[in-house]
This record gives sequence, structure tokens and C-alpha cells, in this order.
Amino acid sequence: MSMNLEREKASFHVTELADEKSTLLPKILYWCSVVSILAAFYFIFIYSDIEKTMGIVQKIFYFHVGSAWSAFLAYFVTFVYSILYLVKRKRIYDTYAYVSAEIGLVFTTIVLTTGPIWARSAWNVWWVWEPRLTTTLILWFIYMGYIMIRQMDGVWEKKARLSAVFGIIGFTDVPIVFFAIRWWQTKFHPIVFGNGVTQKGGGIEGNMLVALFVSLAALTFLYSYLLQKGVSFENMKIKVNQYKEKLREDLEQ
Amino acid sequence: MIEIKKLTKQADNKLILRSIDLSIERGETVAILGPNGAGKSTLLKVLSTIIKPSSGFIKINGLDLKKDYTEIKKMFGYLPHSSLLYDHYSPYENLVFFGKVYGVENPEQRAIELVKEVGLSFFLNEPVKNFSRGMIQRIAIARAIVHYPEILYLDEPHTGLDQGAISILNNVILSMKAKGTTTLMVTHDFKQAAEICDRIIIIKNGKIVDDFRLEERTLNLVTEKYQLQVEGVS
Amino acid sequence: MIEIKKLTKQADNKLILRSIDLSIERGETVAILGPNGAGKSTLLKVLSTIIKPSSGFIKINGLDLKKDYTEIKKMFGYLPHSSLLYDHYSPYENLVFFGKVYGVENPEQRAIELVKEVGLSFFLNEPVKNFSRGMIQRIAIARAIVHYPEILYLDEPHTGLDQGAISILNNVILSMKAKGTTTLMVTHDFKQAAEICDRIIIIKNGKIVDDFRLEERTLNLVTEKYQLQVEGVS
Amino acid sequence: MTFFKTAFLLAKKDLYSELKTKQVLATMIIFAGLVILVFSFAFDPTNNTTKAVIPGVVWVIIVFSGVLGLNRSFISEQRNDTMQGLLVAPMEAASIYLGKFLANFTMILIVEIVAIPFLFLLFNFQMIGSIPYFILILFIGSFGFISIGTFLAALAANSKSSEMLLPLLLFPITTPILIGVVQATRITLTNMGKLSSALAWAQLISAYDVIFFVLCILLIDYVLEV
Amino acid sequence: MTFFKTAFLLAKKDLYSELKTKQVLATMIIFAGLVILVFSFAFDPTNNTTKAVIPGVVWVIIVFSGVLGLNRSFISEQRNDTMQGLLVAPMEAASIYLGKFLANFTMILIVEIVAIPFLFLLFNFQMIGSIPYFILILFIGSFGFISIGTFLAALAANSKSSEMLLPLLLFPITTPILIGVVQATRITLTNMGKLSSALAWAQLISAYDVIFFVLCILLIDYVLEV
Ligand code: HEM
Ligand SMILES: Nc1ncnc2c1ncn2[C@@H]1O[C@H](COP(=O)(O)OP(=O)(O)OP(=O)(O)O)[C@@H](O)[C@H]1O
Ligand SMILES: Nc1ncnc2c1ncn2[C@@H]1O[C@H](COP(=O)(O)OP(=O)(O)OP(=O)(O)O)[C@@H](O)[C@H]1O
Ligand SMILES: [Mg+2]
Ligand SMILES: [Mg+2]
Repeated sequence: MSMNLEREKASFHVTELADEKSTLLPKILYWCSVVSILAAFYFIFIYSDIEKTMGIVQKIFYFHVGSAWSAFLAYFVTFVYSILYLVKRKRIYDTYAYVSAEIGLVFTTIVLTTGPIWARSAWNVWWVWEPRLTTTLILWFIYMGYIMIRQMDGVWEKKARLSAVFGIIGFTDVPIVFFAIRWWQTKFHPIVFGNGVTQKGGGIEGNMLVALFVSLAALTFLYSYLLQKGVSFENMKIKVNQYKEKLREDLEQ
Repeated sequence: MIEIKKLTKQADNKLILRSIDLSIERGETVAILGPNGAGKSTLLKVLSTIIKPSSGFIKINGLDLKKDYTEIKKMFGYLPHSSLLYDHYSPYENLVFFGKVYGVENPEQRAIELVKEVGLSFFLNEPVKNFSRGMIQRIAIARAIVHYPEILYLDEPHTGLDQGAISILNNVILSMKAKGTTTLMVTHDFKQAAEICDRIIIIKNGKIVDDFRLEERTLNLVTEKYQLQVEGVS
Repeated sequence: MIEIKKLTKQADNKLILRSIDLSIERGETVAILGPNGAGKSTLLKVLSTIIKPSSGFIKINGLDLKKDYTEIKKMFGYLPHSSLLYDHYSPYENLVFFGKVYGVENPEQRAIELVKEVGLSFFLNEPVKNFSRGMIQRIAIARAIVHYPEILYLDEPHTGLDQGAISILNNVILSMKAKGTTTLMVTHDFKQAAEICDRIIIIKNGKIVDDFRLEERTLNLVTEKYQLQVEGVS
Repeated sequence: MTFFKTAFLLAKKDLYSELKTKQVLATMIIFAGLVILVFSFAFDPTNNTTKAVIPGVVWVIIVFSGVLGLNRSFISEQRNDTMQGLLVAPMEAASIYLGKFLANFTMILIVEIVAIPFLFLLFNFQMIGSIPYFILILFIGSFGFISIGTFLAALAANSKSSEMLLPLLLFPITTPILIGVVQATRITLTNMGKLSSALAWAQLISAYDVIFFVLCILLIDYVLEV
Repeated sequence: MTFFKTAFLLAKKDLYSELKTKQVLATMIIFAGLVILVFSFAFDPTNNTTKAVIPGVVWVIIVFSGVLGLNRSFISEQRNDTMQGLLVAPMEAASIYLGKFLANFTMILIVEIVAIPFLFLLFNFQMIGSIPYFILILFIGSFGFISIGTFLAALAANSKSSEMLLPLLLFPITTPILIGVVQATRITLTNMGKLSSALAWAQLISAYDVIFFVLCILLIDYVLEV
């Protein structure tokens, strides 16, 4: 009775997704992150000294800074892939941008939790309102906004386009976070890199620096692994949806 | 005039238009028929640059829709389901505004002329928001043709019109046709289609399933062919 | 069934309905014709309690519209220009919701049944927002009849429907008529009016100018009478 | 009977649609976070005197994110004129009101549960008062605010630019509640010695709540009539 | 040429429709008044220390009533899909943006002209700084806020609940401007000694303004594309 009953079998084409042939890459990334994280644990907890004034809590530092840098990196990747998406309009770029932003948000959340935990022992408060902390919080809000744009209803092209635009605009906050302590004089948050040595809490012992770099590397590997994993997961979801739709169309005829 | 090649439109995973090939000559008046949800409105939306095609190639008057859209936008008039009118403006203000946007010469006079043409002179300066459905549709038609377009995309233009307005509209289309305007009209009203169109396209499931010329303007032929294609109609 | 006495409606200073007297028997199917802006939709809105009359008296099934509106609301189904559907809900969710609101027994089953009846079973669980105009109109019709109303107010119900859906709608109206439902239908489509209605009312300028029974279901009679009354349209 | 059933049905519809899209609630919560941020600029939170501002901030959060939700509540019925669908249905205006109120109230409670602990954390607030009393005050304050707010949202929805009109109507009408509730909150949070005074405030607000709730139920007929 | 002509045409349309209905502007101004009122409750205006809050309040007013206006700016194009009407017309997206920006900017300037003297009056504020500099700061601050705001309003308008989404996107992105502008306002209003620092802020904000304005013009194509 219904015309809608008569769907014809369409020459349905499941869109080509990123080639899955590089199955080696995730493995490599996986092992790299495992090894480097183990190494980081060694360097953090055994190799490097315990900080004199803050004691064991200072160990949080490595995760704190590492996550912050990984978050920055993640947002940068989002930024780049957003531009790429707007130019090339390939779904894969959008997926990268999206997954990277999500991971970035997770890392920012880690910064925003380790920070206060550390602050509790270092400054005896959970939170103070000073530029570095505030701008980091804003960063978090910006990428929450990014996620909200992705939650919009509509076809994926629209969401991809709008969130790409926002990913570009929103990235401007990242350099601001980075330079926040360098522009505003801050009472609290220490600077290590750049002209930090003169500031309170600044400067860093050699072996701590090594541990820092190892943990940076570890978190960067972790980030790339997560990105890779997330993207292939997203692709899988897209594919499943395509097959579902195809199945439906087949059913409908 | 209009050249469509392998046009597809996909919304998420749903194929709405499946590889449409179509070529329309200057001055033709084409009716697009088809069951509900066939993709007729979507086709017009793609042509009027309101939505982007997923793949395929469209040339209008030799210009590529993807690149020269600013040029193309000047050429066509589009009448979708919604009226595209500013509610709190009067027909006059609406038409003058759109006239200016399209760079029509003497938009004020054009507006008055058009409002008269669609038979609403008495309502020239009343805000559109209080209008009845048919009155809004009349002004929407005037809006679509304010800039003497070379191409007209009409999506069910007869909805809500009374008998008088239907003949006004048909006359407008025919007189514009006489001046060489190409018209694409989506409709469910076979009578009107048979009356003013010289070519019928039937779309079903996002594909063109029939395409024939109508030499004699016979309603029966249209109904017959439609039945044939869309038989077992919903 | 419906008893209207000296009904007038004034919006600001504009008289939209001017002293309408009308009485409709149970089981009648009445078409309301008239030019654009005549006041047809306004009449239906008044009857469906969407707007209040300025003066006059309406009795439905012996109940006073002013006082017993809760009782009356249960009796009628109303299909206005807009669909009254929740965009992000599927047809199923929409119909179940309205079914529950009207206290229909077994609303889930009723919803499935209705969606099937209007030929959209495959879209049962897709959000309404992506539907085409005709598909929305189909669901809107289903919504209007979800509670087996005794009275139906339909405002241009055929808009946007394809041929298949039109015959579905006509069948629905006729089968409800067989069960004793009274129908008031505003339309510009004389063919449909002649096909399903047994009484025609012509409204012009807010007044009933003609009111006749249609024994033979002849389109010509309708067109003729309409021409007679509405020549030199609105 | 059907009165409450319909109200629950409506509330369920709104909450279910919220459950599906999660947009309104998410926005309200994030907005609450942003208000906290804005306040941190306005007053230097390290400054100890600004601790006194916390009770005010709590209510500013509720008010502002509440307005967002309230706006939605009737604007969302405008698309496709679904409001007409409800008005044509055999339900009383009061039960539409009650349904909308329940949905809004649920949402604001969720926002409060999420946002207020955050606020305390971010502003480093040491609770020295009584939590149960604080919750009581929150509850009666929100009740009043949302009940009046739902009513006025229904009223404002008649305007073309209703999302602008609502705060304009709402703020002046609810100031008595807000003033009282801020005072009471201040006491329960920082100065339990004056508890009796807080309770007096609470009684006053409750009275105001009840009066307005009844008034709203009585008057909503006229607002929703078309 | 036609680029600017179209932009002016659009701005004129919006402002003319505002002139006819006076709704948006009136609401913005009344809302500004309400914010002032709320603040006068929150801090006792006679208290001298709260004078320090004035610069913040100035910008809270601009931000909140600005958001109201910005929201309207694209939501008003949704009724009858008039936005489609503009998109189908032979105009560039950038000129739609520019038109909307001009209309919004004019409106916020009017709001400022009305609300700020009123604020000073109510809070009994003795101006000891420089008015021209103050106006300069207001101007560049509003410019940045409205240019980004118009852009994000266009973006948010794609969402079903855009009036909620806009503040969510707008506040975080504009905080750098707002922080800077509040600092600069504070200096120009109360402490002309540090003028050079205010000017440094002004330069920073101007740079931010210019960067974002260009970015917006470049990216608006992608936002308004359908
Ligand atoms: C409370 C919330 C906190 C937040 C949101 C936060 C945020 C950040 C961010 C985003 C970075 C990376 C930026 C960069 O490397 O330039 C960072 C680095 C750092 N943080 Fe924090 N932080 C917080 C608390 C703390 C505390 C309590 C301490 C120690 C007392 C601390 C010490 C550091 C150090 C030493 C660095 C490396 C600085 C540098 O790279 O120059 N942070 N923090
Ligand atoms: N954004 C979307 N997402 C999913 N499906 C969509 C979307 N937009 C349109 N569709 C689907 O595409 C189909 C074609 O829609 P379209 O509006 O072109 O139909 P139509 O031929 O104009 O029908 P009608 O005669 O009812 O107006 C419909 O089935 C509709 O559900
Ligand atoms: N609020 C109002 N203020 C002023 N005039 C109004 C108002 N509402 C309706 N009208 C006028 O009332 C007249 C009748 O409107 P109505 O919608 O009933 O017409 P209709 O017969 O349904 O026409 P159509 O066939 O075009 O749908 C119109 O001229 C309209 O302009
Ligand atoms: Mg259509
Ligand atoms: Mg009508």
C-alpha cells in the first residue's frame, strides 16, 4: 500500500574510509606508549629526587605538565585538521579533529584535577583565580563548547563544518594559556621554561628535567595512541551506520 | 540552460538523490512530479544552492554551480515551502528590500506593480504577519520573481491559492515563459502541471523514472504515466 | 451537531467574520470554500477554541463552546496549517504522546496502526524533522484522528499530499463518515471537495454567501456556484 | 486525577526529550560554570571579604541558568505550533503549567546539584553552616523562582522576542524571593548563630511561594487562552 | 562596492525593523537597567570600596544585554526562513556578516550611551579619569565583543536551541578581550596615572579585535554555507 514500501535496491556505495592497511601503526604506538609510560614511572618515582619543600606531592608535576602539553598538542592537531577539513572536505579530517579535541578535553580535565590537588598541598587552597588557572579553565570551556556544537542535530557535514570553524577560532586561547604567566605577573603559578628560574618555585634539577622529558614523551605517545584508537573507533561507528542504512534500504524494497 | 550530471545527495547515510542526470533547455517549463519523500524539494534546494550536493556536477547557463554561484544566484528565483518574508514588514517593504538586494532598478515601483499583479493592492502596507495562507503565498510568488529571473524554481507554488490566484500564477508563469524564462515546478497538482508545462519529469526514490514532453497538454497522459511509474502508490 | 449563531470575529478593528450563522448535522461532510483571506481558517480556529469569537454563540453537540470547552475538546480533531508535531520525536513517539493526552486506550498500538494507515511504517522511528512536506502532512493527519474524534476540522488537508496520500485521506474521511463523524473541511481543491463532501459552504469576506447540498458529487456544480459568488475575486 | 496524570505526562515528555538531546541541561550546567567564571573576574576571590558574596553567587547561578531553561520550556513548543496542539487537547491550562513546572524544577535541581559543589570548590569555600538547612533553603527558593518563572515564561512566549522579555518580567517579580533567599543562604552557610532569623526568612519565602503558586495556577488559564 | 552596499542595506533593514518595533533595543536597555539594579543590591553602592567594581559592572552590562541583541540578530531570520532568502540572493556571506555586525554594533552603542551615564548616576560615581580615553576603550571593547559575537551568533543559529548555545561559545572566546578591557576601563576611570598601561591594554585588545575581525570575515563563508 505504501510507496515507501518500495525502495529500490540502490547502487549503494559505502564510502571509502581511511585505509586500514596500516595495522602496524597502532601496535607500534601501543608498545611505545606502554614502554614509555613504564619508563616515565621509573624516572618519576625512582630516578628523580624528591622535591625538598613539597615532598612526594611534587611527583604530580610530571603528569600535570605532561597532560597540559598533550592537551595543547591535541588542540593544535584539532586546529590543523579543522583547516584541512574546511579545505578538503574529507570526513577523515573531521574525525581526526573531533577525536583529538575530545582527547584534549580529557587531558585538560586531568590538568584541572591534578592542578588543584597539587595546589591544595602547595598553596593550601584548591583553587586561586590567577591568569594561568583561569585561562586553562576557559580553555576547557571552549572545547566544551566545541563538543556542544558537535551535539547539534543535523547532518554530519554541518556539524563538521561548524565545529571546524570553532576549532580554528577556539585555538587562539592555547597560546594565551601558554603565555598567560609570561604576560601577567603571577603570584602563584610557577614557570619552568623560559625565564622561570628567577620566579618562585621555578628552576628545576637536572634529573627532574630528565624525568619531565620522559613523561612528556610518554604522554605524547599515549596521546597518539589514543588518537589512533579513537579515530579507528569512530570510523567503525560510521561504517556500522552505513551498513545499517544499507540493510534498511535492502529491507525496504 | 540547466545541466545536471550524476547528482547525488546523501544526508548522513540516507541517499536522497541517486545519480540524477537532467538537461533542460532555455525556455522550457518543466513539471517535477513524484510521490511524497521522493526528493523533489531536495533537488530544487540543491539547484538553488540552499544545500550542497554530495557529488555530481551542475551547470547553469554554462556556469559551474560550485564556483560561480554568485553569478548564478542572480539568475534564478526560488519559491520554497516557506515564504522567505519578513513578518513584521508589509508586502511593499518586503519587496522593496528584496528588489534592492537583487539590484533591481526602481524597486519601489516594481514592488507596487507586483503587489497589484498578485491582487493584494489593498494590503500593500499591512504587515505580512496577519495574512492568510493564500495571501502569503501570493506575496511569496511576487518575491520570487521580483528580479525578473531567467530561471524559476517553484516548489508547490499552488498551495493555498484560491482559483483566482491560481490563474494569476499560471499567467505569470506563461508570460515569463514567453520572455524566455525557464521554469522548474514541483507539484502534486497534475491539472496545473498539464496546463502550463511542456515537459514532465517523474521522480521516485531519488531517481528520475520518467521524462516526457507534453505536446497536447493532456491531463490524462500525465495521470497515466504517473500511475504507471508510481503504481502501487502509497 | 454544530450550531453557530451570529458569530463575529474582530481582530483589532478588522472584521474577519461577520455574523456567521451555520448549523451542521451529525454525520455531514461539509466543504468550506472561498477566496484567500475570506476567513475560512479563522472560522475553524474559532470552532477549535484556538481563538475566541468577539461575539456570537456556538453550540457543539448541545454543549456551549464557552463553558464546556473541556468536554468539547475531547470530541474534535483539528488539522491546521502547521503540523503540531514535535520535531525531534518520531511519528511513533508523537502519536503515543497525543494518544495518551487524549486518553486513548492502548496508544502504542493505535500509533503503529495509524502510521501504517498513512503509509509511513518505514519511518515509524525516525525523527519527524527530516520528513518531507507530504510526509509531515500525513503524520499530522494521523495526529488529528488519533482519538477517534466525532468531529473533524481540516484546514486544507490535501496540501503537499501526493496522489496516493490523497486517496488515503479521502478514504479515512469517508470511513469516519460512515461511523458518523462530522467533518468540516476548508479547501481550495474543488475536485476533492466534490468527491467527498455532501454539502458546500462558500465564504467570502467573512460571510457565508452560499450553502448548498451536493447530491450528485459533481465538480461542475461546485465550480459554477463558486464562480458565481466569487467573481471579481477578493 | 487526570489533571495530575496529564501534568506528569507533559513533564515526562519534556524530560524525555531532554534525555534524548541533553542540550538544555548541558547548556544550563555549562552556563552555570561560566557565571562562576565571570564572577571570579568581577571580584577577586582570593580576597576574603568576597566570601561574603558566595550566597549571592549561588543564586545568580540559579537565576541565570534558570532563565535559560525557562525560556526553552515554552519556546520549544512554538516550532510547528505544538502549543496549539496542547491547547486543543482536553487538558486544563493548569495542568500544562504544572507539567512544565515539574520539568523545569527537575532540571534546575540537577543544575544545582552539579554546580554548587563546584562553586564551593572553586571559590575555596569552607562550609561552616548546616547543609540540611542550606538544602531546604535552596529547595524553597528554587521552587518559588521556577514556579513564577514558568508562569511568566508562558506569558512571555506570546511575544515574538520572548527570550528577551522573560528576564525583564521575571527579575522584578522574583526579587522578594531572591533577597530573602540570599539572606537565608548567607546565614545557613556562614552564621548558624542566627538560624532563627534564617527560619523566619524561610517561612516568609514559603508563604510567598505558596501564594504565588496558587495565584499562578489560578491565572494560567488567562495566560494560555488564545 | 556592492559588497558594502549590500551590507548597509542589511543593516538598514535590521535597524529599520527595530525602529518600527523598538522591541530589541528597549529590552536591551531595560535589561541593562535590571543588571544595574541587581548589582546595586549585591554591593551597597554607598560603600566606597564597591566603587572599584564599577568597571566590571560596565562590562557585565554590555556583555549581558549584548548577548540578548546578538541572539535576536540571527534568530529573527529564522521565522519564515528568511535567512534562506538572503543566502539565495546574490550576496557574499561576508556582507551578510558585515551588515549584521553594523546593526548590532549600532544597537550596543545606543545601549551604552543610555545605560552607562545611568549607572554612574546611580552609583554616584565621580569620574576622575579621562572621558575620551574611556570612550575609546568602550569602543574597541564593544567592537571586539560584537564582531566575535555576531560571528558566533551566526554559528549558533544553526542549533535548535541557539539562544542557549551563544553565551556558551561567546563568553570563553571573548574573555581575553573582557579581561583586558576591564583592566583598561579601571585605569581610565580611576587611576589615570597608569595611563600607559591602559594604552598597552588598548593596543592588545585592538590587535585581538583586528585578528578576529579578519578571521571572522574569512570564516563566515563556512558558517553561512548550507
Ligand atoms: C590549580 C590548577 C592548575 C592549573 C589549571 C594549571 C595549569 C597549568 C598548565 C595549563 C600548564 C602548562 C602550560 C605551560 O607549560 O606553559 C602548567 C604548567 C605547570 N604548572 Fe600548573 N596548573 C595548576 C596548578 C599548579 C600548581 C599548584 C603548581 C605548583 C605549585 C603548578 C606548577 C606548574 C609548573 C611548574 C608547570 C610548568 C611550567 C612551565 O612549563 O613553564 N601548577 N600548569
Ligand atoms: N536532513 C535529512 N536527513 C535525513 N533525511 C532527510 C533529510 N532531508 C530530507 N530527508 C529525506 O529525504 C527524502 C526526500 O525529501 P524531499 O523533501 O526532497 O521530498 P519531496 O519529494 O519534496 O516530498 P514532498 O512531495 O512530500 O514534498 C525524505 O524521505 C526525507 O525524509
Ligand atoms: N490578527 C489579525 N489581525 C488582522 N487581520 C487578521 C488577523 N488574523 C487574520 N486576519 C485577516 O483575516 C482575514 C482572514 O484570514 P484567514 O486566515 O481566515 O483566511 P482564509 O480564508 O483561511 O484564507 P486562505 O484561503 O488564504 O487560507 C485575512 O484577510 C487576514 O489578513
Ligand atoms: Mg517537497
Ligand atoms: Mg486559511
